[in-house]
Order: sequence, then structure tokens, then C-alpha cells
Amino acid sequence: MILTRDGIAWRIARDLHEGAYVNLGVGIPVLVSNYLDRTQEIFLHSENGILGVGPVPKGDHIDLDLISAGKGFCTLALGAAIFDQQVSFAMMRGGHLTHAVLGAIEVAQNGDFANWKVPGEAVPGVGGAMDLAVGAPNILIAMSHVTNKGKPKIVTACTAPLTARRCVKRIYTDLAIVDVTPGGLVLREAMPGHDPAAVQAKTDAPLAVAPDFREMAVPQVAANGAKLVQ
Amino acid sequence: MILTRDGIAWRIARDLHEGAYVNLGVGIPVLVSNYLDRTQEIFLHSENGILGVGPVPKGDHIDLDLISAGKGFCTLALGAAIFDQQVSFAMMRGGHLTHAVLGAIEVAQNGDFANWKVPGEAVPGVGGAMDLAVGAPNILIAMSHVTNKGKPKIVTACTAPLTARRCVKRIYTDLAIVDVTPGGLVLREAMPGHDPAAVQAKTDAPLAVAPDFREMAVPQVAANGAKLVQ
Amino acid sequence: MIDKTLSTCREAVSKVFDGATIMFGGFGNAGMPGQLIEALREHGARELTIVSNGAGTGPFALGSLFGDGLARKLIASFPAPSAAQFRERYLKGEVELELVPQGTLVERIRCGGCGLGGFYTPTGVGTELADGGEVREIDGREYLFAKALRADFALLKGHLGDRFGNLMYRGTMRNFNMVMATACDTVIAEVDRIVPAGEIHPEQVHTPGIFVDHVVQVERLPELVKLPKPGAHA
Amino acid sequence: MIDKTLSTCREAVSKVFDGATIMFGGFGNAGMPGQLIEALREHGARELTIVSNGAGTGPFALGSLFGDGLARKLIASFPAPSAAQFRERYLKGEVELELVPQGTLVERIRCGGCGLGGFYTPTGVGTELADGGEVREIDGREYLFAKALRADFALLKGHLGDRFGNLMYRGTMRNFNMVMATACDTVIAEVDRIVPAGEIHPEQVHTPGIFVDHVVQVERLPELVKLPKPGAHA
Repeated sequence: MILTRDGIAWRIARDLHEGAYVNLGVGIPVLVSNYLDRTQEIFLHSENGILGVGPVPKGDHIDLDLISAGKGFCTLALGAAIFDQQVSFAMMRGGHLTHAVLGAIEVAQNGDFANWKVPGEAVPGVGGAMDLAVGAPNILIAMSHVTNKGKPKIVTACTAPLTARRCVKRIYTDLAIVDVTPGGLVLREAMPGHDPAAVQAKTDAPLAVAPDFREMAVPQVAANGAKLVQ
Repeated sequence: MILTRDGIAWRIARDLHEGAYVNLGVGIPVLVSNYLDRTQEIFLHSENGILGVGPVPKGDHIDLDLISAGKGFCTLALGAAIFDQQVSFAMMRGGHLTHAVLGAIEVAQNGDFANWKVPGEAVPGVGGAMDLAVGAPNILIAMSHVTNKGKPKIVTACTAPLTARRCVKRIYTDLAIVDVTPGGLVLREAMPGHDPAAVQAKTDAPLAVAPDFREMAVPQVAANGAKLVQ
Repeated sequence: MIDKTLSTCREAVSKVFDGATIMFGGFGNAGMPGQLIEALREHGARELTIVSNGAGTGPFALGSLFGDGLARKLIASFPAPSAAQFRERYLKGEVELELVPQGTLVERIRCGGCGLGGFYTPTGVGTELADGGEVREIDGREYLFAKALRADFALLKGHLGDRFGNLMYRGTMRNFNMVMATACDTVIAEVDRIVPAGEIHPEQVHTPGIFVDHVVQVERLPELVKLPKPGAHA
Repeated sequence: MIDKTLSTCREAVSKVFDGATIMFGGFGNAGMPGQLIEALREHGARELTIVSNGAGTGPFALGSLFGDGLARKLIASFPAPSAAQFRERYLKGEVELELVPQGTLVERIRCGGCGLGGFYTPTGVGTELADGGEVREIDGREYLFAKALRADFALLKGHLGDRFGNLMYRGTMRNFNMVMATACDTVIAEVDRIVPAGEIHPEQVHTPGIFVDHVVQVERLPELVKLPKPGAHA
């Protein structure tokens, strides 16, 4: 049993709490917004100039001038602020956001990670990924544990072009949650049916097992009907 | 016959035209605002965050939150904008203002000038003078031609601590108007009764005389009743 | 009376010369000067260097400049997979790409606009985008040097404008428009509406007129308002 | 529910420690956090490093901190002749002064707030304020290196504030407040009025709450509103 993309997003959302200022990257990370505890006030940052991104607008409530970083229309949450690029990147690079949730191609045991240059993509594009990575104190990675071909993505050293060095704090995969610590990688949770040895078998870098290691507890289906495990 | 402080300001105002964006320093420069041609739209910049400073407010029309760089209350002109320090200094250092009018202790023939560290003043203060000096393409100096003790202030090389190097375009004194050119100083106008030789006698650096040199034409009294010549 | 308004985009872009470097505001369609870009395409200046966050998202707007072969270089952070016209030229080797992290791009433009020569950023240190760059340690952290960036022209989009050149944006239109307005020799803005002097409150002027040379009122072209699928990003 | 409001200035400054570096917003009395400063004076933390454009203009506000001997250093651009309390301490050698051109001060603070290490400015090159500094030629012009500046605390003044920490200023209150809000570990703002969440329009938030830790509503003290003679500057 492993997590779906929604399942990874759901699990990350459980670790975000009131007062967090969070940037959600493309891919699995943007799904996190669907699973946040709406009784808590969590500010979502969009690098094109919003702090306090609200839900996707419905029907004819679309404002053509209000888009988020994914270029889809959005709304504003209570207490939101609008600003330009220089302020937006001050928030990112200046360490003001509390969390950035980003996808990755590879994460290394020292916290290096690679996510901007997709193998096989002939035209490179980096956007704000490197600025987020050097700024936010909590870089959370959301990704599958292995590639489509079964190759581990948590590695001893990245081979793909780096996004930033030594910045990842925690990795959420479809299989496990792994912390990056000064002493190396620490396995905190794994999906039912995958003991530490099974996770290690799919991980290139050595994993220590946390003293409070536990089975991940994720429901089958989310409140919005999305399948969380498969 | 020489100009009063108001006279110098009046004469500078004649050289500022529609569309100019001007910062007026403390001392004689701020007086320039009293003599601008009000039929022309000239924007006055105040480094604390205003473009489009209007006249001093009258009576109970004072807004306690609206002050100019001299820390006196002010109003806003039509088309004014309000901003913070980083934008204000972007305008100054970035070369967006067309003119800065500044006082000086000394101006050298190469356009160096000194105005921030007043001799005998034990506590130094620089404010925005250096930023203005490196930014505005037209640095106009307003000062007396000689010190209280008769010592020339237009010199071959500054002895007082510099504000900036090679930036002065034109010097307006109570006696003359002198341009700083790549070929040296050029005397453009002098007050009636002071021929080029008389101006040179009160000037440390050599003056060439402009082909269109002329006598300065300034009325005795301004429209506001201020004495312009003495 | 100062009057920076012009009546047509054609007139506004008429001074753009072959080989010019041009900054384009906008992130997605918000704050993207679609009509000025169309006028520029018709104007036909060639060998342009384009500074923009991306390279467009289809055959219109920025995409059309690449489609028509008017650009020789792009300085950008994210030429998206949907920027087909750019990508085709790039892969043929007809257009050069200078890839810059988005925050570094913003900051380089800001430096150019505020008279600074360059700055040190932690962004990109240890990555291949730092290759050959100068790295300096400041207070125990490594930073990469980046240089100011200026351009000959800026094409921007505001919501309101006035004859002084003051601009006010709406929603997420501000994006790159505000910094780019400060960093170009000639700054041209299209706006949804030119309003009488004084109608934009001084505290709501986002780009003061000192930075702007020309303002043109345009109607929004429906084809420039591409409707993305809702749900792409919350 | 996020709630960054506090009911007293005393509480807001209670964590300030001996030896702290503190940035103070304000230019003249506009945007000057007079009541927070008074609370800080009563709090009595000593050996402070003060970052401010000036050093006050009399025995109240900043002047009182120097008067009480609470500061050991001032980083400023213009300690005016009217800053008698600072000047007396400075001339006795009891307070150190780091004089920085105003634009360089602003930019150093901005760098500290936006994660940059430093920058190159043309300001001050060839002057005695550049002595010992690193000069670098970039594209044929000389620039002086300046380093980012941060502080432990910022004391700021806004007009409106809300429980999220969002601030809106009035008139010329913005001055140093906006950059300082980004560059300090703990940011405390006094405001004329705390308004309900959502009352400050998102497009009129000048300092987003992410930068602010505490907001206190105060009444303006009449003695802090010194009335300058009109006509000092047009």
C-alpha cells in the first residue's frame, strides 16, 4: 500500500499549522492546499505577488487580473496582501516564509536536491525554485520514492543539476517520511506493509530509523472524495 | 550689486522648465520653490517619499503625516505620488530626477564638490546628499561666491571632504553663473558691475568666458516682495 | 502641461530599433502588455533581446515575436513548455537563452533601475547556473555576484494611467511591471483606462510618472485573455 | 486564529535585551514610533545599537534614549544639530557613530531583509565615507561595496494594523518603516488604529503581516507631535 499524489499532499497538510507562511510548488505540492485544516489560518504565498491565496474561484466570480503562480485564476484569503516581484522574492529569499513545499527529481542525504532541470527536457527553466530553496527555513520535498523505472530518488549524492545545496529538511514520498539531519537521513514514518528494511531497499542513501518510528496513518479517502492510498 | 539668497534661488528657478523632476537641498535651494513658474508643471521630489511636493499648508490645513525632507509640513501637488525610502532613493541614485539643486562649501573646476561636512561642526551628518550627487544628471550648486571671510569657494581642488566627484554641471552664486565643462570652468553670466576679471579675482580656479557671456538680469524685488539683489 | 499620453500603440513603439533590448512586464496574462506587443510585432524591429519572466504561452503576444523571428536572445527565468514558438527557435539555434533564477532576474532589473552596479545573492550558489560566476563569502555564507540589468525599452501594462505617467495596477498585474519601469531608457505602458490628473490617489500610485515616458489606453483583446483551467493552482 | 495584537507598548518591548540592535522607523515625526520608544526607555535595556536615519530632534523619543545613556552606538545618516542628547554623548565619547549615506543605509537594510549579502553603490566613491572600503569597477563606473544590515528588533509606526500584522501607512509615514519591517528578527509596530481583519484592502497593505510580529494600538502623544515652523521646506 502506497500513497497517491493526493495522499502525499494530505500527509504534508497535517504538518502545516496556524501561522505558517507556505509556498507550494507545482505538481504534488499545489495539491496540499486542498487538504489544509481550514480551521487554522495558514497563509499561502504565490511568487507572482500574493500572500494569502484563497480557493479557486467558482463560475463567474473570476477576476482576470488575479492569478497565482500556476497561472490559474485564484481568490484572496482573509488578510491577504498583494505586492510586486521584488517584495515577493524578499519574502522568499529573505527567509520570511516558514515553509516551501517543492517537488524533486533527487534528494541527497546532505539535503542537496534537484528539481529544476528535468531529464529529457531540452529547454531549461528555473523560475523561483532556487530562491525558495535558499530562503525558506523548512524545505519540504513531495515526490514519489522511486522513479517510474524503480530507481531510488533519495540518493547519497545528486546526479541531476542541483537546485540548492543542503537545504531540504524533510522528504514526503508515497512510501515514507524521511528527515534530513546533520547526522544523515532519519526514517520517521512508513506506509503500512513497508518496514524500515523495505524502505531502505528502495533508498540509495543509508537511513537511520527514528526512535519514535511509526506506521503512517492516512485514511483511504479524503473528505473531498479523493483516493489517498493505492 | 550682488544677489541675495532669494536672488540666487530666483535665478535658478528661471532655468527649470516643464517636466523637470527636481530635488531641492537645504539652504538656498529650498527657496527655489518660491520662484518657480507656476504655469509650468515641475515636480519637486522630497527624499523622505514624495514626488510632487506642493506649497506649505496654511492654517489648519496641516496634515501631521505629511512632511517634506526639511521636516516642515507640506502639501501635495496635482499628480503627486507617495512612496517609501527604497523607491525614493531609486529615483535619486538611479538617475531619474532631472535636477538636484544643492548647497556647497566648495566646488572644484573638475566638478568635484563638498557640502556635507561643515567646518567646525563636530558631529558629521550626510543624509541623502551623496546619493543625489551621483544620481541626478544635472547637479546645480547654489552658494555664495566667496566665504564670509572673502575666500573663494570655486577652487582648483576641494580641500573640504568631498560629497561626490566630477558631477557638478552648473554653479549659481550671488555674483555669477559658472558652467563646469570637460574643458574647465566657463563663466556664463555675471551680476551688473562685475566684469569677468572681477569675477575671476574672486575665483580660485581659472574661468573661460562664454562666447555668449552676458550680464545677469534679475529684478530688484520678486513678485512675493522678497529682495533679490543687494 | 505635461502630457505623456499617446493615442496608439503603433506610435508608442515606433522608436524601437533593430537590436534593441526590451523588457516586457507581465506574469501569465496579468500585467502583460498584449497590445503593445502586437504593435511591436507589426512594427517589425528585428534582432531584439527580450527580457521577460517567460517566453509566452502560445502563438500570441511574446510567442508571436519569436514566431516571426524578431528576437535573437531571451533573458528569462522560465520559458514554459507551452512557449512553443520560442522553443522551436531555440532548439534550431536561432535564439539564445540566458537563464536567470527569477529572484535574481528581478533584483538585477531593480539594481539597473536604482543605480546600483550589482549584488550578492545566495540563490544559485553551487548550481550549474553559477558556473563561472564569482562566489564570495560574506559573514560565513556563500553568495553569487549578479550584475545590474537595464534595457532600451520597457513595454508594460497598468490598469489606470494619467497624463503624468502615473500608473496603478490591479490584482497581480504589478509583478515585473514595477521594477522594469525603473530600468529602461524609454518606458511605455498600455493601460485599461487613462484617467484625469489627480484621480489616482497619491498613495495609490504604484509606478510614479517619473519612471514612465508614454501611456496608451487600450481595450483588452479577448484572444489575449486565455482562460486557464481552474484548479491549476490554489 | 492568528492574533499579533498586544495591548501595551510595555509588553511589546519587554523582550528587548541589553546589547540589542534596534531599528527605528520614522523620518522626522512621520512614522516615528514615539510610544514604543517611550516604553523602551522605561524598559531600560542598555548598551543598545540604534539604527535610524537620525538621532531625534529633542529630549523626547530617540533623544531620550541617548539622554538616559541607553545607547552605545548609532548607525545613521543624519544626526541633526537639533539631536542635542546624542551629540552630547557622542562628543563625550560615550556613543559611537557609524555614518552611512541615507540611500546606502536604506539599501543595506533592504539587503538584510531580502536575503542578499551586499551590493555595489556609486554613492560615496572617492569620499572619506569610502575610506577603507572595497571599490570595484563595473562597466566602466566605480562602485563601493556595502554589506547587508539586520537587527534584533524593529520599532515601527503604522497608521492602520490588523491581527495578521498587516500595516498601512498614511502620507510620509512609510519612509524607513517598510524596509526595516523586513530586516529584523522581531518586528513591533505601533498603529493609530487596529482594524478588523480584512478591513485593509489587500492592494493597500503596505507591509504584509508576514514581516510583523506584534501590533499595538496607541494614541498619539501631543508632546511627540512637535510643530515645525511652516516654510522650512516647500
